[in-house]
Amino acid sequence: MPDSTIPAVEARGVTKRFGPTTALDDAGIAIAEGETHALVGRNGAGKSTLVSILTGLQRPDEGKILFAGRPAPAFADRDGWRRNVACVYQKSTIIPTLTVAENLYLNRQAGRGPINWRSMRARARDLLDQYGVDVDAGRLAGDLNVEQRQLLEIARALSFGARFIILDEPTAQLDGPAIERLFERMRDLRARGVTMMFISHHLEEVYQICQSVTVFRDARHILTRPVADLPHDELVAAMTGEAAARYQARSRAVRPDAAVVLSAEKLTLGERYHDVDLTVHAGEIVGLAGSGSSGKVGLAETLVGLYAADSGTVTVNGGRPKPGDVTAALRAGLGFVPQDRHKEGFVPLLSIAENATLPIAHKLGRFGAVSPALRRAKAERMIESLTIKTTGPSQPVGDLSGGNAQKVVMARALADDPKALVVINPTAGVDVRAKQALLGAVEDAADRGAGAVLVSDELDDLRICDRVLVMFHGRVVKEVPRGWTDADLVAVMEGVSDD
Amino acid sequence: MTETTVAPPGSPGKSPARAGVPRLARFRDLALVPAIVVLIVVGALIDPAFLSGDNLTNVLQQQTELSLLVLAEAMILIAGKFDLSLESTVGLAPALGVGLVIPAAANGLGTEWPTALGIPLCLLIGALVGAFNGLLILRFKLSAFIVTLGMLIVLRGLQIGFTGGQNLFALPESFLYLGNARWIGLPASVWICIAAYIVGIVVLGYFRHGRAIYAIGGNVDAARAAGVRTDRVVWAVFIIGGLLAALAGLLMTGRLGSVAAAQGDGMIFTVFAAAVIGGVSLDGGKGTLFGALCGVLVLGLINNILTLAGVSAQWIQAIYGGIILIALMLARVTSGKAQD
Amino acid sequence: MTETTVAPPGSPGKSPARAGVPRLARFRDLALVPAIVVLIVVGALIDPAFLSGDNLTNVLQQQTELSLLVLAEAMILIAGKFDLSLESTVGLAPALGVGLVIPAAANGLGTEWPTALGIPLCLLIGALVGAFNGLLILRFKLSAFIVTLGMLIVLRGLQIGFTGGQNLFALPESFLYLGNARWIGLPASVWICIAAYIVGIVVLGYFRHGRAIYAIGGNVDAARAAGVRTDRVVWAVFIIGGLLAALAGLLMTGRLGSVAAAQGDGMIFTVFAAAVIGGVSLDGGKGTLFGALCGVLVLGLINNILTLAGVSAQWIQAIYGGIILIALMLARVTSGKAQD
Amino acid sequence: GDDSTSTSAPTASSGGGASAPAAGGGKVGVDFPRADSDFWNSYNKYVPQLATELGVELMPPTNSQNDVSKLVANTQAMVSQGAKAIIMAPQDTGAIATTLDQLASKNIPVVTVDTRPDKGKTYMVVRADNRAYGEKACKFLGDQLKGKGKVIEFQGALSSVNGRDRSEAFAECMKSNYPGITVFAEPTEWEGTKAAAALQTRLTQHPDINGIYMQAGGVFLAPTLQVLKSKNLLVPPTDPKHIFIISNDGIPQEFQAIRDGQIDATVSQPADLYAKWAVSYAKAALEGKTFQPGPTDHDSTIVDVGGGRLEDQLPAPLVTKENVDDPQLWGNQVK
Ligand SMILES: Nc1ncnc2c1ncn2[C@@H]1O[C@H](COP(=O)(O)OP(=O)(O)OP(=O)(O)O)[C@@H](O)[C@H]1O
Ligand SMILES: Nc1ncnc2c1ncn2[C@@H]1O[C@H](COP(=O)(O)OP(=O)(O)OP(=O)(O)O)[C@@H](O)[C@H]1O
Ligand SMILES: [Mg+2]
Ligand SMILES: [Mg+2]
Repeated sequence: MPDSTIPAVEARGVTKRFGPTTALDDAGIAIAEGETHALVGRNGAGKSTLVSILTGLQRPDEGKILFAGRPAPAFADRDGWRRNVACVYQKSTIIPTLTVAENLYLNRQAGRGPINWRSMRARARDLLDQYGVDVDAGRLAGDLNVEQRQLLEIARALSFGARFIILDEPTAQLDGPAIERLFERMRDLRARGVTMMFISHHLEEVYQICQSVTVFRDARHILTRPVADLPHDELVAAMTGEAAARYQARSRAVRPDAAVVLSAEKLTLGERYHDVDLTVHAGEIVGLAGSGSSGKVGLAETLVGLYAADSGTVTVNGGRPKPGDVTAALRAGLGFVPQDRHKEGFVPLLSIAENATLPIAHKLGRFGAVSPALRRAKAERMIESLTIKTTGPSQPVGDLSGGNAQKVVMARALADDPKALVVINPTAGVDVRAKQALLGAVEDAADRGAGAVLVSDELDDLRICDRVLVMFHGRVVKEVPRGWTDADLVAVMEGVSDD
Repeated sequence: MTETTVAPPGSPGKSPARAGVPRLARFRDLALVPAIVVLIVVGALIDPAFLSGDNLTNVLQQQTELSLLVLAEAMILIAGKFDLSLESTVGLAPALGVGLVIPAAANGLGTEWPTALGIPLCLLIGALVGAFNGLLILRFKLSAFIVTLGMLIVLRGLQIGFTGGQNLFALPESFLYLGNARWIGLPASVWICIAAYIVGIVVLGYFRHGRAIYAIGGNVDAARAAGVRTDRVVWAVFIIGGLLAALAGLLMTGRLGSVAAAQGDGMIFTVFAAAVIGGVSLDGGKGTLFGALCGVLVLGLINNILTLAGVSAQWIQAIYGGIILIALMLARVTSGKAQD
Repeated sequence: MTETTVAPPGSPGKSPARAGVPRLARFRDLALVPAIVVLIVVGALIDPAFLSGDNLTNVLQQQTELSLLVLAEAMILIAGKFDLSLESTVGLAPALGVGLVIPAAANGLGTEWPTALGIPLCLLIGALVGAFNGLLILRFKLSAFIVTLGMLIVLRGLQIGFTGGQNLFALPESFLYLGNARWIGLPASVWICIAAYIVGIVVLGYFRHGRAIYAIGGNVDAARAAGVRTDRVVWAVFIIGGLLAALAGLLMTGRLGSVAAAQGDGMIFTVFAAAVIGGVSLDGGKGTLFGALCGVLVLGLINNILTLAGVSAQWIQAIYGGIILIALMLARVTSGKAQD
Repeated sequence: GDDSTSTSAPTASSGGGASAPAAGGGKVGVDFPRADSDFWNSYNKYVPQLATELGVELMPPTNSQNDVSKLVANTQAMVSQGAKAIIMAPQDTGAIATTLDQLASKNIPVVTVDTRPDKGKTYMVVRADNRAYGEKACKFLGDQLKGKGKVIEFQGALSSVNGRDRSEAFAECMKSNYPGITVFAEPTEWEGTKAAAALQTRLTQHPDINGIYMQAGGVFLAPTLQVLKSKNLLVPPTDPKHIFIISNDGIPQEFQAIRDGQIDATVSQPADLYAKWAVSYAKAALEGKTFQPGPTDHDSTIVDVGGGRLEDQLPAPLVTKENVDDPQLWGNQVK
């Protein structure tokens, strides 16, 4: 047989169970030498589980893994695995308390002898330069921003010299330009003959960078096809098991005399943003865009009271909640979807019902008591309206897949029928159907007369906005009305537009 | 109605499997009940005296102070914090409360405030200690472990300092009452304990602020982002913890008839053991007060049975520790979950 | 030189502010050095005898056992675990080691193994205790806190059990040697301690397996993904911890001339205080052995100064605790970081 | 004397005699205060031994590990199991009051050993006078040092009554009788390490220290000797550098140290007599006997310490080089 027909990587008949959960059910994948292969599927389809099996972190219950036709190394042979496959995992494997250099050379800082820190830092600098990563090797990894961490992970993965690299949702936390820089790098690697497996919920990215695509659904392999032969609709249908249309942003007419439900005046916070003015009317969705460190998240977090501004005022629904006091802002009629759902979004051990009703607990009973029946009823309505996939309101949120957990966070924001919504990156890491449900929920709220601020790194999300404020280096530099093209907006965000 | 919640037909096995989890979590509360039953049977076999009302009442009464401390510690642990200083509050609060009201001749401080103030002072001191701990931990952002470790030493030191290490036994009658009275056939302290646990279980289960404690322990950032005033709640938990410790001290004072200079010394290890055996996690957000109470009962029964069985003095400590270790391993095996 | 740490021109504010951190982190190691200097000055002012070589040697020698325990605990904490049972190993290991070699008439176990085996046995027992702790924690996935709390009780109980609670006085000469000998003007135990710390600092700073401990404490999944055999490393840390505790017990036995039934009792609180004051985090992955050693010295100097100053017995404990609390607050203020 | 200790029951209560004709017999419960010191271990061994000799039916002894809560729990358990009399040694003398009242209300006589409860009804207290220990130690050191010098004192825990009694008596006696002696009182919490550290520090600060009083030989003896040895201060009494040491407990190791000239004296706390008279009085209680204050037939005196509470103050002999080989000392009977 000619070499080219032997896949560079193959998984055959892999089954993996976690207790009663079947994460992979007789699934497989074959990736040809030199191609960039996409693996897509809804949240919880088993993608990351396959990754951990392909990288030797977990042992499959059944099935086998082949690299270039040869059986995979023994389970305990970590070095053997690492020569075959490198990986940027979905969950960060950066150790925040160690320096960048040490993270790069973790567990191989030196041979037998003692570590020579100076030479290790030098090697690290070389490596980082080689991949064009601009961070100081001596910094603590915990102080890096998201993109820098991601680059660090990629540089580390590549440094083992493996010819096969897995990237599990590398773009979920990156903004547009960073994603472009990542793709540049991937194209470059492909040109050097490196095989890649790429996981993402952004299907456009799959079309942009991959040659073929495998779809998993409910722990099973559904199809593998060259990207060129698979139209967008069919891909979505394969993922969801039903035909679906692309999300269509609704059109709204914001009445000019509509009440102002959320506003900021001359808001300034340290180095993060300066002199920001913002007005949101009832029934209006205002987008906030900007590249990394533009200050958009900081601004949004100030609006909800996570930070107190150095100067300036925030008005919510006509009132002035105490700066830096989330409770006051929420009581004033605000709903909030935080940036990082794992960090600020939910309490994993508590049930959906409790998480979703946390801000309105005081309305679910008298004298501080919370009626479980009322809470349950409320939660059931939320589950229904946001189509959360769950066994019931008493399921702990920690057991939900990412997209469904994000819906719970949205449910929490909407729980009190807020007059104003502040929503940050609501669709990060959620699958295409969940994304539609979440954006739909924001639009529904606007239709009911709420005003919303939507902060997002994804241009697609911003299409539901009536206008988009673009921030650059902590200032609002432009207001873009509906009907923008991606290129326009990116140009403003990067500070290269000519007006 | 259920259509929306049920997984689409294509999803195999997954959803039903998950449905089991919350139910199992609820059972975890009852995990120690079989152990308690076994201990009661073993106790009855070892000595018929075990099942006598008197003996069982004694077991309950002996555990009252411990159980109040465990109640306090369990709340604090669920909120994701730590308090080692409770055991010294058990000594200091009544000592200071008594010292302020009794004459200097009886080792008092010489202030001789009205006797009626004794008990309120004692409870107030407990609450103040809790408030001070909370202040250092929340405002100064110091580690709870190390703050309360420091306070443990300071409070005990203060007690020895102003009593000169003397036991205070010239107690006002009011101090003795609660530790000794019997109401409807059971010691008053047992009733107080039962009441405290009922209130605790109801508040932590069905009240907004109680649930907030779980939310804070489970993910403090999420709780804050959801509008919970986290610092205020945690502070309240520390204050209530101190108050309960002072109450425990009061009961102990009454039961034993004096404030010993070493009152409460060394209890904190037992408090943690009971809480953790009862399923409360040191990581916060996990566990129930009912479970913690079961932990207390298990330890109390083991002690009582070892005493009744007349285990040799020489080996009793090793056996006691061994039983605790085995209980932990069994809890691990039956719950099937890694501990934390 | 600083160019590389400076943020690229486009990114405002954020990077330069953060760039300071690693340098500051390195300084954190030295955070206690000023405190030590202040203590030395205070000591010299209080009593001229303080600065005498003899007194300083005493301070060092008195801290040797504590410092070995802190070394062990710091490693275990950095690896993200917990060991409360070290203090009972300090008693059990030498007691068992001695018991196996001395005649039954001198309260031995009656085995009367060759005397030369005494010290190896003692160290072996320490290592075995560590191995057993590790086994329960890693294989059975039990909580380290609660396993070692159980072991603390069991080990102390075993010691009381088989010695019948007797102090062992009839020690082989070899047991006395290390705790008493002087090498080149300093007590042997001080040299041993210095050597242990140097080895520890070098291994944790410059060797792969040492760095793996930090990696595990920082993020155990990431360490595993990087090919660190996490379980093996943590197990080794527990074993070395037990070994160091046994060594500390050996030195203490030699220094005090007997194995007391309560040897090591209550030390664990001081061990934690020293480690945390020295900047070791209870969350794992943070802190250095040098910092921990400074923590030990601070506590030792405070003790020595309080003794020299002749503080009244009645108030000494409160003052000691108060100083620790203040030290913690100062450490917090100077480092500017929330503790954990 | 020989005869007195071999007397089998406390018959010699002056003017005493059987009053209530209650039937003798019944189980006697005993709680040991701790099992981690030589003194108490000896006591723990003597009790069952003497109970057999005296024909007393002893329940399995419990151990309260120096924890008054455990003592209370143990007592209650023994009552549940049918104890008719109880022997205990409450190390915390205040915290036992309520329990004593409860036992009194159940007509269960209590003999306490070593400590006198601050409050509550007891049938008999069997103890040597701890204040006398402190005084004896003070007098011994004062005389040896001829009223001049520096003395270091290892105090027990201030929170224990025995430590407090010894400390107070020692301090008062020193102050009134030997004002020329400077006393350094070191708080040790009964811990050998603390004593060793304090001794090292103090010897550096005051190299001319010439007397040591340790309140418990069991914990302080070995560390003290070890420190002195390392400083080359373990020299015979004839040497001017000699430090006079008096200890407290009377364990065999102290006797050996006296024979070796390393320490000078100890106050022997009579573990055997504690056990013997505790059991005897418990037996007498079951037989319904009562006692009156006055001298006994075993070199001791029963005193009324207030409110009709009786205390049999056993002799605590000072042991020096002269009498260290007396076979009657309990420390010489331990095997
Ligand atoms: N260690 C584990 N223990 C228990 N269940 C697990 C574990 N890892 C994964 N699962 C479960 O297996 C299923 C597949 O998870 P996996 O992480 O592979 O999904 P995914 O396709 O990567 O989803 P996403 O797009 O959200 O990242 C999920 O139901 C998940 O809850
Ligand atoms: N100076 C700072 N101090 C503390 N946290 C900061 C600082 N700057 C940024 N952050 C954190 O980074 C996040 C994003 O910051 P910011 O709002 O400044 O930029 P952004 O435009 O959202 O950038 P990015 O796209 O990189 O997230 C915030 O949630 C905040 O927690
Ligand atoms: Mg995934
Ligand atoms: Mg962002």
